Amino acid sequence: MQLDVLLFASYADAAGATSVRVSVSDDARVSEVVQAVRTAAPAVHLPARPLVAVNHRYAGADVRVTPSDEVALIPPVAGG
Amino acid sequence: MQLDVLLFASYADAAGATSVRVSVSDDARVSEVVQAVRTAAPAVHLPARPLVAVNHRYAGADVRVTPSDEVALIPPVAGG
Amino acid sequence: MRTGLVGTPIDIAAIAADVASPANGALSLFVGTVRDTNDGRPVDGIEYNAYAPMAERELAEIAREAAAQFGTTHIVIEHRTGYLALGEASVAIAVAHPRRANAMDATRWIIEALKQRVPIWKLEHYTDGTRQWVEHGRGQGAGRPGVVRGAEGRGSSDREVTDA
Amino acid sequence: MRTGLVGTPIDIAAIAADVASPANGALSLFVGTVRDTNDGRPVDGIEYNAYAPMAERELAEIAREAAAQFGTTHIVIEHRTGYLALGEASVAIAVAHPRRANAMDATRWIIEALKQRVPIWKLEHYTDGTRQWVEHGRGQGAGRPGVVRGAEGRGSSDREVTDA
Repeated sequence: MQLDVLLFASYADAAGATSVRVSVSDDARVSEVVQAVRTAAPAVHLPARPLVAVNHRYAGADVRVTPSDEVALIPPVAGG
Repeated sequence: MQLDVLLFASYADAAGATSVRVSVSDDARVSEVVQAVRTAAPAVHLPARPLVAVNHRYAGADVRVTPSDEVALIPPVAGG
Repeated sequence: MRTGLVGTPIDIAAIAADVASPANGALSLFVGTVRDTNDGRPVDGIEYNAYAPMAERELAEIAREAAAQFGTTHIVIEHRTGYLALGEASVAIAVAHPRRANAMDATRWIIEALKQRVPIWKLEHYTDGTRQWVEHGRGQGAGRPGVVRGAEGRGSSDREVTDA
Repeated sequence: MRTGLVGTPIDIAAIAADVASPANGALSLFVGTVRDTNDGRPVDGIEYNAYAPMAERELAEIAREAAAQFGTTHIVIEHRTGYLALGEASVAIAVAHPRRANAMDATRWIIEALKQRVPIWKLEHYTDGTRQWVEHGRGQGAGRPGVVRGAEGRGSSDREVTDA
């Protein structure tokens, strides 16, 4: 399946885009999506275990994603 | 010497006055003033060791007072 | 720093503005307000009485001590006197600091010190027409009057029988 | 409870009024504002970016958790987005509670949780015309990106490199 993974802040600046399209297996887990983003957008220097949100919730590396899910890579937050 | 000791809140209500005049020795300490108030205003039920202020500062039982000092008995405070 | 007794309603926004500065990233405020019940008795309002010159002196001294301890002079403390209706602010404390932990610690330290040391008393007016002088930290009729509690209230979770 | 992102200046008095009630004697507020320096670099202003739907969800969730933990639903959290000038409020938290310790503890818990979890980022604009994304708790260029720090920030005295 294809997924548009959302990028924000420093990740978006590095990629020059607010999302990146990746191809992953139909039963992909978050970890596979992250790996695919590393390949598709090498300019984004992701940490070893980047924070990922699926449908607006933080999701662990083992969570499965579907084509209808909204997946986002979350740079270190700095609110407040 | 004679002193007018200031009373507040529940002490003033009990005494029916905002001060009480007492006679104490010329080199009186706070403790003697307190004892004199107990005698002069028995309706004021002072605790064993009431808080006393001399010239707007809390003063221990051994502090000496002079006729020009402002002496006050401080009921348990309840600000805030 | 600015501290004092006030006879008119406390303006929270004005107090916040007084301590704010671009050098500080954190602003902490505490406001005490008149509660509608005390120990289950319906309250109509509270009359705040102060030994004014001493209360002013203690408020200023508390601000000085907080400034030394927490490292900021951006401190305002206002305490209202007179008759207050339900919900009205009786006390407001504002502290600004570059670091949020210090701003919040200072605010808490100040309200605890104020409740321990500042000679202010409150006469609660109940809806049944009766009145009673309130003593902090005591159930009605209980307690040991005249004893100033431990000097450091920071971090305590004492239950308040009255307003806060 | 009311939480959310806002695009216009935060009104502290309005937020305080929103949580106030005669049932509560204590009102605690925390306001984060834009500082004029960061790590010694003069700052002109800060642009706040949010992953809006997730940030709104996290803010609401933090308020729910605080309500359960501290026993009050009188909670407001507002976070500003867009470009903020020096001294402007970026975040405001207000909690009202019958007991002051709970009001202050809840306020502190909320700001710590917000800084750890809510997907908001800030782009600092320096007076020399440069810009940089800020990461909390890190010196510039240092640190371990992407690691959410310990879940409980209460009582910590972490040094903030940026606003609070």
